[in-house]
Amino acid sequence: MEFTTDDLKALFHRLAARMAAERDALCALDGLVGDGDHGIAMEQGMVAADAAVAGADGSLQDLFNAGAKGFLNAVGASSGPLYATAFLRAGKVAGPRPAMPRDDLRQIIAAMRDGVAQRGKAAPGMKTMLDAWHPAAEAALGGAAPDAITAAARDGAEATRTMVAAIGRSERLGARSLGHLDPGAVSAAMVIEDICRALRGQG
Amino acid sequence: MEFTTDDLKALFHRLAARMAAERDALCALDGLVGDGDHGIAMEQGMVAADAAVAGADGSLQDLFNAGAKGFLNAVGASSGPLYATAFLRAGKVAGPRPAMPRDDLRQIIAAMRDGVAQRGKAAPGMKTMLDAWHPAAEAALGGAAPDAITAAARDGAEATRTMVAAIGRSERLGARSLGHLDPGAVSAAMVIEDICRALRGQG
Amino acid sequence: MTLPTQKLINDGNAAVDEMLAGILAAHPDHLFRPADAPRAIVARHGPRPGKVALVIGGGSGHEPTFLGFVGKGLADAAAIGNVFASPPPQPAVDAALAAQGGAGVLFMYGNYAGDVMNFDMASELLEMEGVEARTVLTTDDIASHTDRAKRRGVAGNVFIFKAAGAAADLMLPLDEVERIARHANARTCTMGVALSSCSLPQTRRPSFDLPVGEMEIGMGIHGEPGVRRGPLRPADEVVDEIMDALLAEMGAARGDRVAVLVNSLGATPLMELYILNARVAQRLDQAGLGVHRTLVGPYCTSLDMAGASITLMHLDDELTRLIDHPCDCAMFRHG
Amino acid sequence: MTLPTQKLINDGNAAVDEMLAGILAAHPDHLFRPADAPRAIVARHGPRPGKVALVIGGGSGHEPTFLGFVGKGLADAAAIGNVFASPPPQPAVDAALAAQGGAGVLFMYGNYAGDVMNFDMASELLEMEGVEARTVLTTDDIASHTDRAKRRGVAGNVFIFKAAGAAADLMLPLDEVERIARHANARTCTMGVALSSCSLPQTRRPSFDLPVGEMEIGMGIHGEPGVRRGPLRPADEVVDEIMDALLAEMGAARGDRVAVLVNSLGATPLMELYILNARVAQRLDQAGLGVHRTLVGPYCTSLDMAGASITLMHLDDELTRLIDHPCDCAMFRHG
Ligand SMILES: Nc1ncnc2c1ncn2[C@@H]1O[C@H](COP(=O)(O)OP(=O)(O)O)[C@@H](O)[C@H]1O
Ligand SMILES: Nc1ncnc2c1ncn2[C@@H]1O[C@H](COP(=O)(O)OP(=O)(O)O)[C@@H](O)[C@H]1O
Ligand SMILES: [Mg+2]
Ligand SMILES: [Mg+2]
Ligand SMILES: [Mg+2]
Ligand SMILES: [Mg+2]
Repeated sequence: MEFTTDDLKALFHRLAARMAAERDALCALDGLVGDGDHGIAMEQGMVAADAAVAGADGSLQDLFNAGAKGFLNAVGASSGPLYATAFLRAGKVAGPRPAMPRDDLRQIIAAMRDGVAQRGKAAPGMKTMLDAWHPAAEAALGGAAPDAITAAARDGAEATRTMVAAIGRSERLGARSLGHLDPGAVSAAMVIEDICRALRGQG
Repeated sequence: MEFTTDDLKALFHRLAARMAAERDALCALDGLVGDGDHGIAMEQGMVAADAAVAGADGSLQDLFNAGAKGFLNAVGASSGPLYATAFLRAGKVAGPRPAMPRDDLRQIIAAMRDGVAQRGKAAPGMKTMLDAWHPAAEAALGGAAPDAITAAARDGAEATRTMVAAIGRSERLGARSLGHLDPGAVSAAMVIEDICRALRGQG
Repeated sequence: MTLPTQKLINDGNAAVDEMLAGILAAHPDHLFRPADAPRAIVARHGPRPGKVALVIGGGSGHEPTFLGFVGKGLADAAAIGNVFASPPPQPAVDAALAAQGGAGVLFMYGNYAGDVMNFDMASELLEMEGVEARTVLTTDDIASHTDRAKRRGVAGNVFIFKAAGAAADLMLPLDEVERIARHANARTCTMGVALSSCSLPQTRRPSFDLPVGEMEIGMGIHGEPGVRRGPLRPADEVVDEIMDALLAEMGAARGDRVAVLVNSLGATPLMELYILNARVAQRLDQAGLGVHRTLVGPYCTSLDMAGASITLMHLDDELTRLIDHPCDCAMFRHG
Repeated sequence: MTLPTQKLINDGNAAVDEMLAGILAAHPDHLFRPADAPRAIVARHGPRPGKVALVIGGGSGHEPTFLGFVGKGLADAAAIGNVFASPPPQPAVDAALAAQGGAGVLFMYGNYAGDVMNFDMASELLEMEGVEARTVLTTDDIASHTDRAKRRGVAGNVFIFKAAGAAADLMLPLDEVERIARHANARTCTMGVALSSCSLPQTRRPSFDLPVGEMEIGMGIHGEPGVRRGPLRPADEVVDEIMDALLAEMGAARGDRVAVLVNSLGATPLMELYILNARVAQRLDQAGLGVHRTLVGPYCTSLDMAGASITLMHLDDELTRLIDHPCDCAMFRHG
């Protein structure tokens, strides 16, 4: 059973609902180390991406591109360029196909990681969303089971607790960022979890 | 035992201490129907009057005049002109004497009432400090015992609860002023109580 | 027991004098304080021989009202009271004597019992010095009384003082300046809402209790209770309630023009004020009224109170000219 | 559970767009919005052929920063983001294209990761349209990092934008405007304290927890935690801590001159700001520094946050001239 444009639309729809549900929790996390708006950015971004993707025709790449543009223009902030770049890279992997093997979602996860890394110029360990995307991408490329990829992302997010922020809004906190989760890593683990559901064939 | 300039200095000193102690309670009352500052005005006014009187030489009238000026210049507000006029009127009654019979404090109370009434252009029943000064003055002139004068002032203040404000800052409240004490009447009853202690020969 | 409110102050009793020191340090080109008059603030440019002196004043805690409106083209001097307390007569006398140019003094201030008593005493003292002093009370708060003459003066002060100050700057005689001041006041209406109490620097406690989820409608600028209390509603509904009242009171004809002030009571930031103004503009448009000028910001505040007021001045040709007249004050400039 | 904070808004998600509607309604003589560019605000007067376009921007919630500083003599346009969120590239491109006069574009904004990513994308898009775009980040918040290049841009924006805007208004070429912008930034230092959290219109919950009796020292303008938390202290002590840090950082010599900004983070009223300024003026006097100009008020806010910041710009002849250059913006005028 391949991953079709309808599946991609469903995925975006789920991500929008998920981020709406998690909005206040993500804002609260961002309030501790940042400016308190990460949940708003992720909700607005995914809702806009969902609307753009739902209204778009064409290939998987076309839909990813529409999602990228929708997310970016609705949000700006840090999350906007990061997720927009991630979706554009995902679109390149998906290509002008109406569907692809579900296992290609592994490459999608890796491409999104690459997009975040390239746009944000961060390295793993700097206490950013990359600390969820990077271990997930490594697990995905290494052939891990969907649940293991999800767990890798979640563990990566959890590990940001012990990191001192070295980039982004919380960088200036220094040691005061210790003990707190990075909100972008937490939301990234949720996004990855939903992609892994699709990889498992469940959505 | 006459009422001397030293007694008058002691009275002002006691009034200053009393208003300082009651400041927050009077502010809270004023917060309900006015602008929340009556305790501050009374404290600043009596403290300034006390300092002026303590530093002044001369007759009872000289001291009352110094107190009037001190109170007025420190306070402004509604209380300033009202108490300044009251003290000036009291001074006129006391006259250029170094001492006076204690019973003349009855005329002092009445003169203060007259000063408040003249300056404020209010009538009894309008829910102002006059509602304490007026019954106290009537009781004083009628020869009531000091405790009865105090009680008349206190009852008058208490009765403002049932009045709808017809003048001053709380006038615009209309029926919303019902059920609340007038802060100026409450502080007036305290002032009258301390004058009555002096009338009783206790200070 | 409630905890003290958070303020950047030293001693609450010294707040007004320290504020004045900070104002004089910030605005030496605009303002000065006459010798031996610690509570009188006078415009460096503006007062001059033959000119009516406009002297405004009132309690502190409303900044930039009053002293922020002292300057060339607006008020010549201000008398400064304690927080929410009319100044005593002396500062008003000091301000008037420093600003007067032989053509008389016009006192303007909001209609409060304390201010009336103190400024009237000041007028008597000036009379004894041979200086003629007249008084025009501002009474723009339509929520405060049905009888115009008994209403409070609130944020509309800005426009009313502005018109009178322009008239004085144009060297009109005292009769004319007084007439214009009354006319400006008669055509200015304000109504406000509060979303929180304020707290005095001396008490650092909320002056009254306003539960979260509620607002006070018709609130005065000293925390005096308003006409009623109700649930906090969306901005557009709040504006609609205020605009219904203002428009009914003003009775303007389609095609008439107004000046608008959307004012913060202190703690409400510009974002919210401009959201209110979006609806104000819609309502004026629907009513067929033209907007000549809109001011948005903290113009007449109530210490740290959250809330806002809306003022409309119903313009005519005379008021339009006066509102357009340039002024240069420490905290307000135009033209 | 905390109750929602009290705000005069309608829908939190619509707050920015409704605010913009209210701003355009209030300031039609100063500002307009190009067709199909809902989040770009352009000066009516200012942009012209041959002039470098100064385009500023960033998240909303800091009003009057950024759009209040768009006008003749200051910025030519602003790109408007969501609350506390950098605008995406498109509004920055829209603003730049509407304002540019063939002499290039200078983007100026505070140094935040999100703004850098979005404005860099905008620069790339402009490059493709054949418009040269340079960038100068403001980094005046000395509490935010020991390394100047990594610091946040906060209230010092006002002076830094002002200097660059004056340079552009004087028709200097892009190289010069950029040099001056960097120079102005290098000589501007800010530090602030917060006395309360702010709350976003969408959440209407305090973004962080700040117990009564405490303050956050070195607070950013988005509620980012500062360098440390400590007990709320008297105004003079707060000023002393900030001034010690600013003066040490600035390293000015006796006889040098500064421009001063005492800024409200939103809910702190003028009375408190001027009390702070009284002490600022004393400290500058003790340090032998002259005060060329003092601004006091809400210039760079953080929604409804209580608190204040102090900015010093260390002037030289060039910066003095530029700071004195006239500007006429909807929310800021000079000269
Ligand atoms: N340079 C970067 N590279 C990767 N991720 C980043 C970078 N900067 C910020 N982030 C991520 O963005 C998240 C914050 O996003 P958001 O709150 O939406 O934006 P903003 O910081 O602009 O308010 C952080 O938690 C972090 O995970
Ligand atoms: N015209 C008046 N005549 C008599 N008393 C008055 C009058 N106006 C006000 N008061 C008294 O003054 C009190 C308020 O005093 P205060 O709070 O010090 O002044 P302000 O109203 O200026 O804040 C009222 O409670 C009332 O008793
Ligand atoms: Mg954030
Ligand atoms: Mg009072
Ligand atoms: Mg008062
Ligand atoms: Mg943000």
